[in-house]
Amino acid sequence: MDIKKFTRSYRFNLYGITVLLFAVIIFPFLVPSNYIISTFILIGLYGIVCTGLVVLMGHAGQISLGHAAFYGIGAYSSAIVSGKFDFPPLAGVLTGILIACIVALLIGIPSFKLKEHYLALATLGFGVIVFTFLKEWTSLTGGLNGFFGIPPFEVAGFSFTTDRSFYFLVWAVLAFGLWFANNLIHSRTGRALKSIHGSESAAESIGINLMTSKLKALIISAVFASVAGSLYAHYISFINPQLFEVMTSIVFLIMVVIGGSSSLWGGLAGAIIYVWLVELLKDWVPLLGFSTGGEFEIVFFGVLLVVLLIFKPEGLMGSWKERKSLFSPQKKKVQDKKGAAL
Amino acid sequence: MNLLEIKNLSKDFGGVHAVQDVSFTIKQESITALIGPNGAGKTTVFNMITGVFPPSDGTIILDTKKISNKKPHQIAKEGITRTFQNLQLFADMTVIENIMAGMHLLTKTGVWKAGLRLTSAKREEQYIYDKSMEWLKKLNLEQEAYLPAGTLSYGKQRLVEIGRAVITQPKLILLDEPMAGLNHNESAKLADLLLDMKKEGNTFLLVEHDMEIVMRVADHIVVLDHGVKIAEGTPDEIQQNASVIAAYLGSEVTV
Amino acid sequence: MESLSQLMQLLFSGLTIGSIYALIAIGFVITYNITGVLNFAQGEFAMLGALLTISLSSAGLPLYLAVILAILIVMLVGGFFERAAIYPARKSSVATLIIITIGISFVFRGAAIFIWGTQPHSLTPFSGNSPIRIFEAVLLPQSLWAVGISLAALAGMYYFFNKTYTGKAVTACVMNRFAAQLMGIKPEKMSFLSISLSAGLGALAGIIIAPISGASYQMGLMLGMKAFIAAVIGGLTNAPAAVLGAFLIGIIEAFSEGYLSSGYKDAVSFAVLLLVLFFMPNGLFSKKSGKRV
Amino acid sequence: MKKWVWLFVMALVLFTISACSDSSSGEGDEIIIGGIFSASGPAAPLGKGEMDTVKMLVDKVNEDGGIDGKKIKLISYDDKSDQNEAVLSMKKLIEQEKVHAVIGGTISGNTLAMIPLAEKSEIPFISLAASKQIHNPDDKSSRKWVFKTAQGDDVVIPKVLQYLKDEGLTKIAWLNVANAYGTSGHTEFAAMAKEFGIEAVVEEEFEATVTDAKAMLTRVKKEKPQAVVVWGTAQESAVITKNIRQIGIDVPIINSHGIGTKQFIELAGAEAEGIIFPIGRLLVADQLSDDDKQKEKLLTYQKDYEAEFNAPPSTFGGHSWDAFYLLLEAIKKANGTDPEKVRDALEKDTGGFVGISGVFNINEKDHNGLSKDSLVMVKIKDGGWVINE
Repeated sequence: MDIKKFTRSYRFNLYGITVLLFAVIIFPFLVPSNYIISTFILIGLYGIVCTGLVVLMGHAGQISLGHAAFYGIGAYSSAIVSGKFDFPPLAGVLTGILIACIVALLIGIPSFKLKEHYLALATLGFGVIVFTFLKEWTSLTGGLNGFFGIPPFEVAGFSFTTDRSFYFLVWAVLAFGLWFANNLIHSRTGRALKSIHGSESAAESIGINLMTSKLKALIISAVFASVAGSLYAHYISFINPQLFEVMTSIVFLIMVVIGGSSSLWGGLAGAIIYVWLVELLKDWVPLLGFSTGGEFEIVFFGVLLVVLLIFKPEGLMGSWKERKSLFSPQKKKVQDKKGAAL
Repeated sequence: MNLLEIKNLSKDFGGVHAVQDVSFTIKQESITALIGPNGAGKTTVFNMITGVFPPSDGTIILDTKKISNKKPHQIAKEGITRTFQNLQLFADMTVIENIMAGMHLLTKTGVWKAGLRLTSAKREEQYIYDKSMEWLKKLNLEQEAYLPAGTLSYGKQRLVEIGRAVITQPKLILLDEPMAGLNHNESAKLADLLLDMKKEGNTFLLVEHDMEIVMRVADHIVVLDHGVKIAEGTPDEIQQNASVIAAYLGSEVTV
Repeated sequence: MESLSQLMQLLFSGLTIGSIYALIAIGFVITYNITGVLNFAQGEFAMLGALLTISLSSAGLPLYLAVILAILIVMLVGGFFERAAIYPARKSSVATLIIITIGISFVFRGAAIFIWGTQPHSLTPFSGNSPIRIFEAVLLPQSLWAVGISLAALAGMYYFFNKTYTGKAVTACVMNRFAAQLMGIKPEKMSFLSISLSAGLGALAGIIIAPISGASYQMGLMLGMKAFIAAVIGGLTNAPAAVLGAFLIGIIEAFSEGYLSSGYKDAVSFAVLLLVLFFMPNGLFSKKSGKRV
Repeated sequence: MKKWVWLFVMALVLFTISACSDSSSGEGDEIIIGGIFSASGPAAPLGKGEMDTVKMLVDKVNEDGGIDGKKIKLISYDDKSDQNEAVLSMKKLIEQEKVHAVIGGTISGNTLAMIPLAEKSEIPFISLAASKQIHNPDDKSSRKWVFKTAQGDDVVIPKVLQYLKDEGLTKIAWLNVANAYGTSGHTEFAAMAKEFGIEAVVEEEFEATVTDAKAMLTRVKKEKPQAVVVWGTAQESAVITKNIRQIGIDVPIINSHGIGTKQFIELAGAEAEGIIFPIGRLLVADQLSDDDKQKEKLLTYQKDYEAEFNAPPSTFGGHSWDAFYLLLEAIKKANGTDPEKVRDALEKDTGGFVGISGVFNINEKDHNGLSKDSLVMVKIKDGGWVINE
């Protein structure tokens, strides 16, 4: 038997990325609306963050409720480096990546001694602390008044000023991110991450260093989030700390969970569903006769979210791959532990 | 030639002496069995050797190198791998992926090479795959290669776990009750496999309750009771040892 | 003298808000231990309780009746929420369950805007508003209510879990689900009971704080978060410790506000949370406290 | 693979449907106005009234036969106080609904994020938020198409400072809520205080979710200020105001225009008595002298709003009233909805427009057009408001 059969899912994803690229290119010609293109810019940006989260959550099995912090680090690095100090935008992106890596290391080393709910809370706390920094360090970030006047993204003299050019940029980055993640999860490192998810003690017994592996996953996802944040800042040109609050981290988590974290495509699927559900509810809810404000959209969104997760607890893409429950091995252990502790 | 040397090993858990002053050695290309009644401290000894927790006292020496106090993944790197009493397979991964994961230490592709899929990464992936397939054939698991490991029968899951532990050709393999849950036929086959692998140069340390199997495969037996070593010797010697018999049958004899 | 009165003032403030956190935190602990769910919608029960009481009392009901009725309604809502959302998904992953509770909190918040609008509402204090002065520091009667009720609730919980049959059944369920089942206790029933109980506690917290800070549809989020921290700092599996944690967080907040700056208040409490998680993952009081609910 | 391709196709179909469904509009028989308000989320107490006001006014104008026989079509979205939703809504209004002008942006952050879109698409955009950056940015970026109807901090703060100066209260304590509203007020205050000879002896922040600020106020008390300025919106300001009195600080308290609702008086209870704050004339319309230019309009708005929603209107609703009628005025003057002409009319032909927030004198240099005379200082007395000038 040759390796062909083994790499089937890898090649399958590769075809997927190719089809995606093709679709991305023809899409603007089919749908000329700038509004729809902009929703896809947002989807692309969220898709980048969530693809990183898929590596961290779906493969390494580590939950994060603090990824808005990395998104914000990217956004503010770009804003400050290119908006305040007038360096080229690429320098801002790189600065963001660098800071995100360092911060990921600093938070990851103590956090990864924790598991599940405790890890979720630690990352949540980390998110709040970064938010406070962005809010209080007014001399650098402009504080709650926000930071405006961020120049458009520019590389090699080409400036991404139109929605359409930015759309291509974002989706090219996303496609690269998907390709990178696909390579990674079908490699020695990816298997090591999945092993940790499967059984930490067994992973250690075959020589996998839990801490460094988890850190790698965290750093990768932090870099993805930071790059997306940088691009976002250049796209929107005005940012303020409230964009990177805990709620944003929760939104990222929502996307990954509804998309399904065990599939490479879960992050992107979640981003599409989230953004379009919110947009479509804006049109649909008034049709049902509720015309007051957004409260009904919020209620409907909440109900749909709950219903979806009750019927597809592993997310849309997750159940398709017929994987077992995302956190099932750990979940069982929680109960054991609880039983024992009492 | 001694592969592993355990000297005066002790472990206290909050005042409870789980293991006390245990010493023994393991010879190259041998099968050593660690036996004793429940609660004798066998798994504790295992966990100390594999670095799950450090010994309270004493040393563990592998090939003249002191390995006590190292972390589990470092111990694996030194050349000791293990299986677990309650199966610890990567249930969501396929059988071949489980075996391939076992190759972690033999390979070195990092995040960047893997993520960008450089030629060296591809080459290494092919190597990992070939080698793993080879082992699957040896273990007679070829047909199940692409099934999720969690769906296999208990006996086959054991085999996968052993395959994952031996693929890196470690110096020493620790098997924690490998026969548990297997039927008579399966245990006999596994015993044959172990003997074959010994001939190929592997060294095993196993904890086992199935005395018939132990007597058949072991070259050397160490008996623990209440955390203390009470006997050591060849299967014949142990079978005749009075204190071993007392430890195993103690209560019944006195009653 | 001045610094003493400031110290006292900070302590009063800390204890008042701490007692609010405590009530919600007990709810967290009960829910977490019996269902294994970290309920992000816990704070919303406080919001519902406060706003319901305001509506009922402005409809002419006497305050005590409004309070009782509001608590009962919120308990029903909580129970319904357990049946509709938590129970069907109980076997899902940590992340999925977290998102489900967040989805529920969206529903509660949206519904609250619809019913009560976006403006804040007020509730008159339970007993007057004339401050009591101790060493020049000010203590409001409502603060005494807050601390008193939370301690009474804790005592009530203790009694319930250790002295009543139903309470013991719940405790048994926490200790050993399987054994409890053998004894004829239905874990499903306990899950229902525990969530409606914590909903009631949350509602009580909201009702107490309404005269102090007013009540609006978005008050639940931050209260829930803080109570969360409190519960974890105390040790997520131990109700009395969670109460201690709640008072501690209340006091830490008051002090960081009083001596540092209130902009850093949230960051300081989350930093404390991180320190506790990193260095004492079982909670500050894991060893000292004896019984757990 | 099939499934995700299917998903993608389905998504594509959905968008195409929603993209095409609205293309029927824009035929010139209607005036299409877009609205983006924060009717839920943290800014909801402001945005809800703005949204309701515009909806009410549109119905009213249409009932009266529209403008020159043309009906007005309002397409309004709730951005839920979220910047990304605001931006997407703006794009949708411009690209898909082909609106002729946009009213909205309840909060400054959302407005600032939407401005580049209005500028790029050349659509008149009237913001309801307060920040100075909206019409007079520090970075001098283009604001050709952007107008605003709220009194910015650059108008309100001098009013407050003037009051303090007149009363001889020069050593004050400054407290602001820790969000964009509070910090922008603080920035403006810090920049202007010296000019009026006012000094802040202590400056503090408090959270919008504050429940008890006595801890922070003990620090304020120590500095013995002659007055306390509290800059926030109703709920948190009520908590702070109560605490200031409870802790025994007995100096005058000046609040911001964010507390101009009955809820504040209810929340702060007895402690609300004597509070002074700057606000548009809407709140005290019935006390104005009959020769006041605004009086009639204020009373009509009050009456209509109360009839429709069973609650008194807020000054924030007043901002959207102004935006709506300013826009109508400009459309009338421009004889149509050509964006360029409407913009020019807004800038040149609306001088002296009498609105709810004040008398507007929009010109090329000032796209707000309100002066500090548009505000009055109001005192809370016996649970109501009285003019304090």
